[in-house]
Amino acid sequence: MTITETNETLYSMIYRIRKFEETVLENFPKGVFWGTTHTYIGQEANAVGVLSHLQEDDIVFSNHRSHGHFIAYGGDMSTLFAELMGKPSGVCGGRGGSQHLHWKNFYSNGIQGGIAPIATGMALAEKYKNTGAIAIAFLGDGTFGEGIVYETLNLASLWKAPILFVVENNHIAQTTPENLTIAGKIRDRFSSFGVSVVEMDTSDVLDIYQQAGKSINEVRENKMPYGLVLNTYRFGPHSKGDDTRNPQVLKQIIKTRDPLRIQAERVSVGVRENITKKMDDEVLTAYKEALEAPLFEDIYENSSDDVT
Amino acid sequence: MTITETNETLYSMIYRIRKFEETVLENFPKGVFWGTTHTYIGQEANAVGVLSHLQEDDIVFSNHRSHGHFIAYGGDMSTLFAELMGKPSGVCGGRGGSQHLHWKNFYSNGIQGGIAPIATGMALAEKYKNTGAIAIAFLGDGTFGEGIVYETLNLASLWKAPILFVVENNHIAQTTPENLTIAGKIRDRFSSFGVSVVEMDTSDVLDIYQQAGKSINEVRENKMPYGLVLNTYRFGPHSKGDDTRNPQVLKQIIKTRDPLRIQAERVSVGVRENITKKMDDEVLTAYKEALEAPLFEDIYENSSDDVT
Amino acid sequence: MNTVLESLNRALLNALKTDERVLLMGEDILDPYGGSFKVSKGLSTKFPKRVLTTPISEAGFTGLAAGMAMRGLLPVVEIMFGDFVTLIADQLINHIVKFPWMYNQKVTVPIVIRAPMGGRRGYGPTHSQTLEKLYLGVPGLVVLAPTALGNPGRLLEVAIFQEKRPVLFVENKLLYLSKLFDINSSPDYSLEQIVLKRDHLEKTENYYPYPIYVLKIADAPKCDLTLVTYGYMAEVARNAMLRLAYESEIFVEMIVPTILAPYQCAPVIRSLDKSKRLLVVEEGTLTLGWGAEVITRVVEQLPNRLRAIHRLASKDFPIPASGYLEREFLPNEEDIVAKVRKIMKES
Amino acid sequence: MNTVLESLNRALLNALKTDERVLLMGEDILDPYGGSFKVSKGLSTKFPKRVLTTPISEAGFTGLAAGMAMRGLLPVVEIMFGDFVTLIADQLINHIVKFPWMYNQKVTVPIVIRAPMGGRRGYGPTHSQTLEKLYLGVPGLVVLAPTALGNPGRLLEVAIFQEKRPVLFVENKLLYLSKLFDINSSPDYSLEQIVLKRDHLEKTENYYPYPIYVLKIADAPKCDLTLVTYGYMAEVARNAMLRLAYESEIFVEMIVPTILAPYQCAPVIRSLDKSKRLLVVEEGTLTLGWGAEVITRVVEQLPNRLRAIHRLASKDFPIPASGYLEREFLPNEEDIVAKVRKIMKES
Ligand SMILES: Cc1ncc(C[n+]2csc(CCOP(=O)(O)OP(=O)(O)O)c2C)c(N)n1
Ligand SMILES: Cc1ncc(C[n+]2csc(CCOP(=O)(O)OP(=O)(O)O)c2C)c(N)n1
Ligand SMILES: [Mg+2]
Ligand SMILES: [Mg+2]
Repeated sequence: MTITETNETLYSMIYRIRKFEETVLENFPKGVFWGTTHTYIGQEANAVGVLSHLQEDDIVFSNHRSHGHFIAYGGDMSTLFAELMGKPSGVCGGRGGSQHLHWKNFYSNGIQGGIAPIATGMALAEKYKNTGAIAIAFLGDGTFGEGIVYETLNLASLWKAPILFVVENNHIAQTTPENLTIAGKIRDRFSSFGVSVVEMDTSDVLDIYQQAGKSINEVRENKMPYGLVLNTYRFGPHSKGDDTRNPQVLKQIIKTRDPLRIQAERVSVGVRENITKKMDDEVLTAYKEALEAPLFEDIYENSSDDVT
Repeated sequence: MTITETNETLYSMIYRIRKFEETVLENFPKGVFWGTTHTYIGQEANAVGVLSHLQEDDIVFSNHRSHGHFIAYGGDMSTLFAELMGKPSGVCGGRGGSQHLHWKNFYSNGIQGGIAPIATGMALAEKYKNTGAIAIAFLGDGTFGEGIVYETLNLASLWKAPILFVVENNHIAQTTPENLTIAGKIRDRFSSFGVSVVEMDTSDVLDIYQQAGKSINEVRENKMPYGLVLNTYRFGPHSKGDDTRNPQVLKQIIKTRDPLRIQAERVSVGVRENITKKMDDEVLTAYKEALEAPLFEDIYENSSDDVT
Repeated sequence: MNTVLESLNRALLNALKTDERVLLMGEDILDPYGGSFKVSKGLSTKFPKRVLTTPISEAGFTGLAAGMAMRGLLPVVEIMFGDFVTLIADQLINHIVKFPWMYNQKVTVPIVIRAPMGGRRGYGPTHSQTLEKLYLGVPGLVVLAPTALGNPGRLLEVAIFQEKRPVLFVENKLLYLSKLFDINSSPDYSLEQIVLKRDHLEKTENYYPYPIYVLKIADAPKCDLTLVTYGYMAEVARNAMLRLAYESEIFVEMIVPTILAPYQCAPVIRSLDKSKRLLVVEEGTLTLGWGAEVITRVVEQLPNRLRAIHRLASKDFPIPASGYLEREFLPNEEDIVAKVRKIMKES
Repeated sequence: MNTVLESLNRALLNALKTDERVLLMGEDILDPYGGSFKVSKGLSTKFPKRVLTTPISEAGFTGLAAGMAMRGLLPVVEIMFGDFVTLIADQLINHIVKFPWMYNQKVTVPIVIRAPMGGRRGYGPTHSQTLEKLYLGVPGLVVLAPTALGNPGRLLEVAIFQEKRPVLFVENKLLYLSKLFDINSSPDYSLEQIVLKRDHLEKTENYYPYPIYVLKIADAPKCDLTLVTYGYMAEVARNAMLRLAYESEIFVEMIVPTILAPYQCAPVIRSLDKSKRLLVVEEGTLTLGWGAEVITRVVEQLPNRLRAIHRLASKDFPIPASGYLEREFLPNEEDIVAKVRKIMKES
């Protein structure tokens, strides 16, 4: 890929995720979706920058804020919409919902921290099988409250699991700011288990793309765990309408740290317009397709036996 | 206390614990004790050095290897023997056994790591009540595999709990050497949570006594958590007859790292003989007292209702 | 006081007000958010030092609260979603409930652990469970569940101030919004409140402060079936009772304990004397749920005197996110009505 | 093969030998120690790369093994003492058992978690429990328990190689030393082995590979009582049966499943047809133990046809360290004999 192509691809991926999430938030009040959702707006550069380096067999383990990871992994938006709608055509047939996805080598679960050892075990299995595949696990800052994360860092380090732990430190956990949940530094917690870690504070996808490329290479070559701490910002509410942060401060952050705007500058206006149009279309089409897909009600008539 | 007195006191405490544990191991094969036991031989300088600084209301939370801690805390040997014998006169009326003790402000439990948050909560309660009391928790190296330890370090640091975490790193967990259970350094794990830590590698009780005095003072004055990592050696088996280490290497270690021998050099031969005699007597008397105390069988005749 | 939520919120406020030893702890419980389900709303503003928002460390802060409880404080812990009580299993089972007994009754651990359980909100497999059954057989633990038939806030205050044993206080997400039942404006029903004697093992007090409610159709001419349930399912079953009475002239007597464990089955046995038919309804998954022990205790005493013994519970599967599937998997009003009709037909 | 321990040890050896996907994991399982109860003895010497000693991180290595299982390996995890299964509750309940179903059957998690349970060794409150009851009602989990009446090693191999669902494999510390039962040298008994059809929900195979054993007194003239139990308690009950027959002419039929959950109660119901008296015996604490669900399933089908329904289990307390107290709290041979005599007298 040329630099221009790379820039355009990165831009379109960010745009795609942004548009997907906006569509989710926009339509939630209409009652088309079930349960709740955690959108990725503001953090797109992380998923896009990191997951652009994936190889076919690589594993991704995501958390509650998984849409961006799923789409950047290459997941189909229509089945994701359908999953949020609780439809049979959803990624997991409507069983999982927003937080519980699985497709190909992508997995997510809604329990903070618990995914860490699972992803590490997967990485070790691939190493054992000699497939060359590695694993990537996404963890939020708040999730570093959970003890299982440290059991995992210890095990991953001792047993040299080929896994990249990507920390998306958006400085908040639900409504709780980082200073009330993290003593010391997340970075140091990696080193204290003998795991090398790089920390970045950027919303520039190109920076992340480049560093992630290096980190993933290291994991692949050295077959060892690494950490990548990405300081980032969540632009929207934790789930829906539950943002307790100062809107002024948030506005200021969005001004300087919007990954979409930052990457837009690297793409010519014309191409940008094309991308925008194309992505808008794709998202809309996916949404409509999901909306029109049959409901469980259409399939089963008062029979619960077949469901299980 | 004069320096001589201090030295004599420290020596007699070490001797006392040593003698107690030897009596346990010696008599175990006779079938007088129940269950299992984890003796403290070789590590006596830790308990003695640290707990000599306790004030009346201070809290001690110990683990499976608790006899030394209990005796250094001031616990009665006869009731401890009785507890190991499963007698009504035991520390916990025979309910707890070796790993589950409570007397005054001393507590222990046999689940690795789980005591850490409890001890921290106790420390915080005392701070909240403004009693000036602090807590001391003993943890082994192997116990740093447990995630709860890290949840606790984070909470203790965030909420400024007045607690001293004493790590007795004897470089082995049951039969597993440190290098198979600890990635990185235990010391760094404290710092990564913003908890100041001091590490020592000595079996000299005076060194430990002095550093522990400082550490405990810091906890008391600054009302914050601190760590004290004591590198040490377990001379005997993990519990009974399950030592898989190279006896030659162990012998060499015992030669250079015996806290009893090290401290003996600071006590005149005459005094030492007195102490030895006195402690031998005390331990033997305690053992006999426990042995002669009534059994449950003597108290209840086929009635289980009263037991509960 | 209008809803269960308001009643609980007010009880916490009251507890904080009346006793300095009371502390609240949990994730995201500070104002303005006030906790995921708003049970703590307004409290941190009034008591900033005693309402502590925690890192995401369920085991850690539960253990920490237990330590506080052992040193004279009265901590109330919130587990944000009841699904996460799995994370406190070791603290609860191998530490908290063991301490009093194994330390020869020399300590108490007066902790209250609140946990919002339940589905019907489409939150999916890890945020919709009713997991208290994991803990109902744990010796030394008291498990309570408020009901809109009684006074949820009062129950919580009793748990905080009167109960010396550790308490798991099970709330239900949909119950939060239920209106407190008012017998005066509900002429269709008659309500009885039973207070039981303690069993002989606990010698200190004579009565359990945990009432058991018996709801009947007013002036019911007979008693066809004894329905035992708790929490939010009692709200669902209450509607089913009415339909059964009006549509099918089937008269159900509903027993709703506020204490789930230790089990108290005397009122159930009393009611079965008349009805001879038992149906236990719960939102948790069927196998080895609360109802299994209720039924077992009943039949140990009445091995051959009942005409029908049944359970209605969630299917033995994870709880799906999809609304349609979730409705299929959890017991609802229609299921209760159908089940009772079927029982009446067959027995 | 002589003891249960040897049988299990040999099965692990065989599993490692025959399939490269098999990995063992647990605390202190390397030679020369070979694990706290020696089930792994000799294995790490032969398969140093596939027998992994772990840090003290029960949740961590169980999750890790689950990840391996999801990617094609066949990990067998040892929880050093079954008491520590509390620490894996979240991995088991909110991760491992949920994955297959919530991911729409696109994954399997063929993990086997071995856990030595049980008391009578004076280890005290945190090292003597029988905690499988916590997990018997967890959807998606298979709970197995070997019995000396059958082939423990074979059961373990089936769990490793044939069972696609996650398995909790419950061992008992005293059972390890029990000799495998040999009907040829036990003329007092007659033994039947039942293999059940799978229920309709699981379509892939037709039979559960988990036999249920029925032990009777040879040539018993009648069947007075059906005793249902598993694991080590079956050894204890086997002796009680003999005493009851010889001393009191009471003939007990004992049913011993190797699968505890999902529950399979058909053989129990069949036996009750004759005996009309049911006693469930288990070492776990009484309330909401395995037996509660057995009894419930039985009486749902036979609400009024039994003369007696009883349980014998540990007292609802922590397990004391003291030998005397422990004996008082756990069910033993004498308790079974006395209980059965009492039941026979009263019903
Ligand atoms: C074990 C557990 N505890 C609590 C929650 C509820 N919860 C969901 S997301 C969240 C905040 C997570 O914060 P962070 O890890 O920083 O990720 P972010 O939401 O900021 O992306 C919380 C508390 C959970 N899902 N799992
Ligand atoms: C949660 C838990 N897992 C495992 C054990 C079994 N066990 C008891 S002591 C021990 C080793 C502890 O090692 P360490 O912490 O280094 O203390 P040491 O024995 O060396 O004093 C183990 C594995 C336990 N008691 N609790
Ligand atoms: Mg965050
Ligand atoms: Mg050690």
